[in-house]
Amino acid sequence: MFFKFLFYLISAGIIGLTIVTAFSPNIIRSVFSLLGVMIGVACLYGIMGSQYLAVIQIMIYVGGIMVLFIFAVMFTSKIQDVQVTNRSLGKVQAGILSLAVFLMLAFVILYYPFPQETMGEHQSVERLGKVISTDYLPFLLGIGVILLASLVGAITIARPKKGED
Amino acid sequence: MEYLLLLIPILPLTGAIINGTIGYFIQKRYGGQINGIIATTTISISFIIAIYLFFALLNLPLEQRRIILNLYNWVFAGSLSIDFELVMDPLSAIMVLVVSGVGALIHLYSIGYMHSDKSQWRYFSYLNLFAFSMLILVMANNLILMFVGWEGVGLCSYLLIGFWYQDIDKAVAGMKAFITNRVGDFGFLIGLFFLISGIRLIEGDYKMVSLSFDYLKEVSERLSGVHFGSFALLTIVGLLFFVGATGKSAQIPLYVWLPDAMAGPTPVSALIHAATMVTAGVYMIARLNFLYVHSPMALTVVAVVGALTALYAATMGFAQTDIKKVLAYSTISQLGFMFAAVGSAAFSSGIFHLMTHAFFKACLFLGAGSVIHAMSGEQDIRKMGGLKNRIPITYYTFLIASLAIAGIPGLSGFFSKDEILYKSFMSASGFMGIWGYVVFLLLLIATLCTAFYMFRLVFITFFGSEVRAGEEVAHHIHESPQAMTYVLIVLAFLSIVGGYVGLPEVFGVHSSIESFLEPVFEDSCKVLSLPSSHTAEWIIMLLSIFAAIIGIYAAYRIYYKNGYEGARPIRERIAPIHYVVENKYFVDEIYGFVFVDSVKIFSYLLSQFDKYVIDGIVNLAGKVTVLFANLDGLIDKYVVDGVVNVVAHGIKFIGERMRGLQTGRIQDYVYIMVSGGLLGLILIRVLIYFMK
Amino acid sequence: MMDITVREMLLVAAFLFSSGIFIILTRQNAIAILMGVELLLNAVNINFVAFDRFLFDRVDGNVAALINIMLAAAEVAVALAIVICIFRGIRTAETDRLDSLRG
Amino acid sequence: MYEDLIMTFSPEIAALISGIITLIFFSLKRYPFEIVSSLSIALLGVVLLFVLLSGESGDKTIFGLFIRDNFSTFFKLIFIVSIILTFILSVRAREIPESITPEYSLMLFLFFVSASFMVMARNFLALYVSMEILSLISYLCVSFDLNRIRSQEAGLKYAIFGAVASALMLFGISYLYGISGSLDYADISKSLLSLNQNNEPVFVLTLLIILMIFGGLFFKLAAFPFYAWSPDAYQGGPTPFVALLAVASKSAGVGALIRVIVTAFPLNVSENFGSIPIILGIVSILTMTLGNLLAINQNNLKRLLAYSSIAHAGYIIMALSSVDIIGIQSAMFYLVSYLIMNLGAFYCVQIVSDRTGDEDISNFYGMGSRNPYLAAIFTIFLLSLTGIPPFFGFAGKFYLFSAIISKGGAFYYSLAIIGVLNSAISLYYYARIIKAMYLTDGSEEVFSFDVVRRYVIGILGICAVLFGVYFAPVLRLVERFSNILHP
Amino acid sequence: MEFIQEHILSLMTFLPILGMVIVAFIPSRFTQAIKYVSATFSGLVFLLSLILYFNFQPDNRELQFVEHYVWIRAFNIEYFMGVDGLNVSLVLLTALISLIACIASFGIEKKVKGYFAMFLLLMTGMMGTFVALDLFLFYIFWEVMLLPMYFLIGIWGGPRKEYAAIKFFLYTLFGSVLMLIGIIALYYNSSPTTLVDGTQAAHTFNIMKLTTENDFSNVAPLFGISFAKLIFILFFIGFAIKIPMFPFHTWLPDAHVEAPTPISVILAGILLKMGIYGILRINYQILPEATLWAAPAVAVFGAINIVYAAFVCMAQEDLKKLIAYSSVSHMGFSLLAMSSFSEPGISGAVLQLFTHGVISPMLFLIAGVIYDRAHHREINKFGGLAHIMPEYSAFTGLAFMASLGLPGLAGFIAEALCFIGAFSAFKLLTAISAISVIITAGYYLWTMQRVFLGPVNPRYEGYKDLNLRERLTLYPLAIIIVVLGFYPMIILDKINPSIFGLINSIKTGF
Repeated sequence: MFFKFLFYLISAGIIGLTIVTAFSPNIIRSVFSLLGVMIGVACLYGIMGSQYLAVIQIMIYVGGIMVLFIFAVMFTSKIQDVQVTNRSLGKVQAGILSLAVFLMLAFVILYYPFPQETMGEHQSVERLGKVISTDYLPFLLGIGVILLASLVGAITIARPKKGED
Repeated sequence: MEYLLLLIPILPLTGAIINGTIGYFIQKRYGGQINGIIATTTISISFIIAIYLFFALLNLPLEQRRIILNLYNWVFAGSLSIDFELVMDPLSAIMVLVVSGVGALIHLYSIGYMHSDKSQWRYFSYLNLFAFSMLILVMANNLILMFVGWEGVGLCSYLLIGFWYQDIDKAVAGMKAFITNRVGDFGFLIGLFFLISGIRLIEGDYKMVSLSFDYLKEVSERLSGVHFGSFALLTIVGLLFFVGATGKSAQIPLYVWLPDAMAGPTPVSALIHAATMVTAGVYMIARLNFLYVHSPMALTVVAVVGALTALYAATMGFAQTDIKKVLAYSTISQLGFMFAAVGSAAFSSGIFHLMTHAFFKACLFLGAGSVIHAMSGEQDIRKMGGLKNRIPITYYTFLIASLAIAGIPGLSGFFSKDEILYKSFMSASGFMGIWGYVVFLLLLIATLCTAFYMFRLVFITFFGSEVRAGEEVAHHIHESPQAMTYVLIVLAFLSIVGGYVGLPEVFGVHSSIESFLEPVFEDSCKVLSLPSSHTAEWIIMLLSIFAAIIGIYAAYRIYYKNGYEGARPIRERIAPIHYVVENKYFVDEIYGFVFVDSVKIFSYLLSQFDKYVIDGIVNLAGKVTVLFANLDGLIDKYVVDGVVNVVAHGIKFIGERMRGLQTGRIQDYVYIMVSGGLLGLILIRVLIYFMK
Repeated sequence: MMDITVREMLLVAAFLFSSGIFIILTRQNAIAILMGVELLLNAVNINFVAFDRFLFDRVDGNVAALINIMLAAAEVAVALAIVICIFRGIRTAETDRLDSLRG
Repeated sequence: MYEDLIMTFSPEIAALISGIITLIFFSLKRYPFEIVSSLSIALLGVVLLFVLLSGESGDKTIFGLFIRDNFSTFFKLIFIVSIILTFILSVRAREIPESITPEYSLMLFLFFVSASFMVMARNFLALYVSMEILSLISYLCVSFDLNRIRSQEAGLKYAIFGAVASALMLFGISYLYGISGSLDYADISKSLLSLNQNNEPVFVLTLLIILMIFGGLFFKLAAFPFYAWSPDAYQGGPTPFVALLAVASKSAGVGALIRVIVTAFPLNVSENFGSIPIILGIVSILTMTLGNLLAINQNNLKRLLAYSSIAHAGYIIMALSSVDIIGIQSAMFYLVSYLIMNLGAFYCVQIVSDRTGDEDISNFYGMGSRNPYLAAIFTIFLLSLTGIPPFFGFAGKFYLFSAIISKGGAFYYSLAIIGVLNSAISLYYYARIIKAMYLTDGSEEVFSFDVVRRYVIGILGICAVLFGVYFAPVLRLVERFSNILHP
Repeated sequence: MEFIQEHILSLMTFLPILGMVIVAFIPSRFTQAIKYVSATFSGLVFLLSLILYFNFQPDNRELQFVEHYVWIRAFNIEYFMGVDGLNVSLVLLTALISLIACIASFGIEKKVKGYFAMFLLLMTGMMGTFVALDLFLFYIFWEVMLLPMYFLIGIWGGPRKEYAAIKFFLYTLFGSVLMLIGIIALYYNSSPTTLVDGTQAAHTFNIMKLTTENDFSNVAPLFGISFAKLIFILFFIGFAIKIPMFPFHTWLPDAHVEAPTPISVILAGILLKMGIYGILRINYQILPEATLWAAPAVAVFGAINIVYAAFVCMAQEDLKKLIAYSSVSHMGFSLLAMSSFSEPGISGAVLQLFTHGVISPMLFLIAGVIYDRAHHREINKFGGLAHIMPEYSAFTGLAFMASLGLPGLAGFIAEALCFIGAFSAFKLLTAISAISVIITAGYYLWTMQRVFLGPVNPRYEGYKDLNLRERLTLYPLAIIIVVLGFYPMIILDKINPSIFGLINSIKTGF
């Protein structure tokens, strides 16, 4: 019962913040509300019992990605015109389209005959770790490649060219 | 001996080739006479060979009087096998004699007549070529080969009419002649197709079919049974062939080209448009007698049309003032007589008249030529007069020929024409019924008219006090060179004696030409046996003489004293009629409008259609494209035409529009992606729904 | 905690997903668009985890989510790097000013 | 099992290591690009060796995530060849600054790694991850032309579009996981069969999932409706890499698509849903038509080639819509021909644009007299792309259409007819280039370029003709490597 | 020698390629050398074709000079060439006209090397199309022709050359891609058979095998129409565009008007023949019952071609356009005739291919002669040329007369046979088509009159009559025209037996 209440609370928060993110004319505000959404999602993970994931979510998203966003925003927009750089156009048709998507998904979700809910036991960290280090071992290779590529690439591109500053 | 047959046409051909290739240099080097001499010798030799073969033919027993030369298998396709085969039987013998004989004379005459022309080599090679084609035409032993000659002479007449092509009118006249002939040939071809498919019907698909006359004669009996729809095959074929004949032999309705054909040099008019080519139609019907006799209807049509033409053309002779035009119409009318003859199944008399006509009409034309020559190119009879003493030889020969054509007893024309009248009258009580009398009457009147216009011509031209042309013309009027006068004399002589080969039976002698032609015609004459009555023949003979005399007398009364002017009072009395007649009943104008112009307009419209509709549903598409898409240049604007063009423009247009999708705005791309995905989902769902 | 159903979770995810799309469609600022992408990815992760939790007794979903998060990080890093590079060039991050490529 | 891992992944690992080597080595000391690329090519040769060696050891499945079979080997060969050619193209390419050559070559090596992961994946997560790596690399390389902002713009668009596309795909994957409880192709095909198709939500959801997952792959193939990025990315990106993008990453997409169709949504599934042939058919029609129509009015050759490569993706998908072995073989065959002619075409464009600075068609005016050799070779490639005998492209098209027609039935016949009409339309814009080179008079001054490139396009052109006239060996190759259906 | 006997077809097909290679290696400044080399090769091909033609035994209806090897086993594609009555005359024609056109090309000054290279390539394409008996091979050669033609028109053509060239290219390609579908469909519905080397094959492209061993009547229908009919249509469109048949004919006038004279010669003399040949070879032999089904429609189109084009000719101002339309009209004869399955008809159709293939090149050469001098072809602007250029006028007259079917010249027999054959099946249509006899005479004589007769137009005073090159091209054709007029059996002898076989095969369904 408590969890149910908690869940509703969190999801309400998520939805609200999402709306802010979507409509706020101020980009800083939308970044921060997005931050809130991320935290909310992390909480959902927690509710669903995968704390490890929640932690990771907080660490990477909140600690990494969102910071990156904020940094980028700061970099790309002078403080005074920070509002105007967050225009959004064609809300109506976009609204219709995304509403259509949502409705379709809702239809599917509500009417799809999901199997009988078998509540799994605690998604313990060690279980996750075991799986990763055995079945999904190659992904370590993959992740390595990804990070290498993105780091090198990002640096290469963002690196100031000779002559500039 | 057969190969002499080949020699007859080949000689003129060689002449033609020589003159056609190196003739130009010959003329440059040695003068035009040499060309003339080459041409004349070749044709004369053929004439001599023809005579030799003629006697050879006479020596053969009656039933096997045929010399056949089968050169090679000409066309062989499927079950159709046509040989290149020449034949010499009585009918073609006579034709060959006439063609080569008269031809030779006219070649000779031409040497004199054309002596001053710059391109005699061309003239003589054409003339020889004509002789060649004509000989092929009359010696061919099957329809297709005959058609080769048939078209060949058409070509030559085209070339010769337009001989002085620098004068555009002459060129046009030639074209007119050729195309009118093509109209006839159209009918002829369709007839040929009908004939062949008819033969297919009776012979089945796989039996070899040759179109040789012997073969046709064999199957004609069985063909008479074949019907297409409600028509007997042979009627269709006969009529269609007759259409061809009307084209070639200038009968109603396709006679219009012949008067214009007088644009050619006079000897040409004499040879082609009087003596030989124009009679090809008659020859063809006579040759195909075995087909015609099985279709009385076809024969009747031939006879009636012939008779009509005879009268109609004769009337047009009244109002003409160009000496050659008069003769042209008289030719048409005489051809009408011949068709009336063959139409009333009197093939031999038709051929007989053909022969005599060849003599006297050639004589007349050449006479006219000599007159024109004397008048230094003047052809208008109103400007002539009183030439009788200035050019006596021409005068006398001309007079004789005129008497012959008018049908004065004792001259060739009398016998042949009289026989035609008689046969047509008789045919009335035979297969033709009432039409027989109609034909007879028409012909009788035509006889009268003939006599009238011929002597109108004679009186206006030769009698009267003085020449009505200018002074200088008047005082070098002179008799023609001997090459010409001799020819005139010979022809005049022939037009006197030519008739005696066909004396009517009432004189108690058997017509030698008829008996000579018997092997060709007898079977057909058996098919429809015609009665014969001597009394009737006597009466008709008297009638025709009477008609002729009346005609001449009328002409004498009107024109003898003061020539053309003499007719003024009458003219004024019947002014409107005269006006119509003078303008040849406006037939040329009507034809010109109905056929020539309409065709030109139609084809113009079609070409526009092609350009703007087939090639251009196009321009519409083009405009649309111009409006919307920005296309670079005409070439890209009209990528392809027609429907393709619409498609192409549509494509380019859509392509151009769709570039709008590629706005470069990432949001729009996402729109495409998401909405495309959604729509795709729905679309596919629906599709599957329908497919299940 | 029995009483939370998978459908509710999925609905939340679906909402995030569609609003992510909405953001991507409407925002002009490249960074904002990337934020929309993040929303999409979060929606996905919620799905994975929810399925793991409520339907099957497995951890593959979790692993997927984990990897997605890392990928998202990398992706954002790259994208932002590009954005910055562009910004250096033409002093803007507005996508509708980036129209040198079109048609 | 680890040595198994090493053995199986030896090519990828080799590529990874050699990539890192090049990066470090050349970052420490700058060498001209000739050296870099020749060394890289040598290393790629080693990788090729590994590929062939590991190819000997039969099919292997690793952790149920990847499978290394002949099928994947075939695609690895394609990748390596195209990457080698790309290295040659990149030498002295105007659009690749000398400063970033080490990173660039690293990227190309990683490209190989990720692409081969992609065709080896037999698990959706694996597929997604490898695709993501490939995409990241592509975004980066497209925006590597640091001298022109155009390049980064293209990169950004590509990145955002790709992010959304892959997010969609991932969403689909997540739902797939939801309904089947696994991410492994084989398990999924089993559980999909167990679903009851008459239930509407189930049907819609499965359809949605299939669409979303295909969406991700179509994004790699640049097929409708996921094509929109490619013209901009192609036009903006550095030509050599764009060529690689057009050939190798398309091939990777095709490989993954085939594997998905064959093992995850096998024939009985697609029969069961009746949908996959229809989806692929419709998508192919839209794709090829769209590509051709949009290409017609292009004057920028890179853009034009971009659209044309969209159209070619359409042909390939059309062949795949007959979900059977001939279709797959024909697709693979077509990829080989496409590799040769498309790389050749891009090469020719680049040779000119390196000199003139842009790819506008007007640069080719009078090329027929300015450099007959280049013009002739380019003409060969263009005609081969059009599919006119006796060039390789024709053999490919011929195979594709025979794959369709061999299925028979109105649906496939209409597909084929639309397909051929499209290839006829495509003639129009290819012929425009030929026209520009031969029929339009331009500047008269002679156009010359260095000998290596001359040889390379010469060899490619010879291949385009030779295999057009006698393509039996390629057929044998394809048949040997297409045993995915019967492992 | 027996090597030549063995491989004569391959030699004839690929000698030009060799010539092309040689030409490609001659530096382009030695234009004369290039010209003579190409002339030599076309001459060689012509020589071979003569050998072929006169060693061809008409009486046994078997294929002759067959070359048959497996080419690409995986697809059962064979390298299969051979001649029978259908194509032997066309092979001769191809070689002859190519030689003539090559001589006529000596006047080319611009980019000589490229021109002759393309020309020789074109020769290969044409020859191959006529002798190939494997559908795949046939298609390859068919398409190989397109490109050189495109360049030859597009580079050496007249003012609107690019337009004409791309139009030709697109039209033909649209046709041929549909044909490709047809080919593949036939392949996959053909019954198992053996290749030449005896190996088993599931399907085949071999035209002869498809003819004798296959009956497509039992294949499931598509789009509601029977398979055979669908394939027939696919092929027919492809060929109809080449013929060209109304309403696909609009590429022809443009192509002709823009193309340089030798290319018009090739186009009219050879390319147009491929449509008819293809229909006879593929549609008639492989899909007999569909052919029977379609015959009336084909006949109607033929009649439309004949009459429509003839009328359009009347209104043309451009001499070349007029000739182009006239060849549209004349191809109609073949179309009409062959749709009546009678021996005279089909023999006539094939003979017509040859005769028209001799006459229309002559006409185009003639148009070229005057164009070289006056640099325009406006019929109405000429006049009185007969006086200035008598020899030229004589040839023109001959050609016109031959083209309007004057008996004694080549055209007549063919057209007569066509009509006779057609008439046995379609009375009314044939009668209507026969009107063209009049119209044709009309426009030719009218043209004759406007160009050659009438008063001399001073503008054209002092034009030279034919020069040696033109003589070399015109005399042979003229001689052939006359000879064929009086002895058509040269051709008919060779084609008749196979025609007979073809008819039987259709009548009896296979």
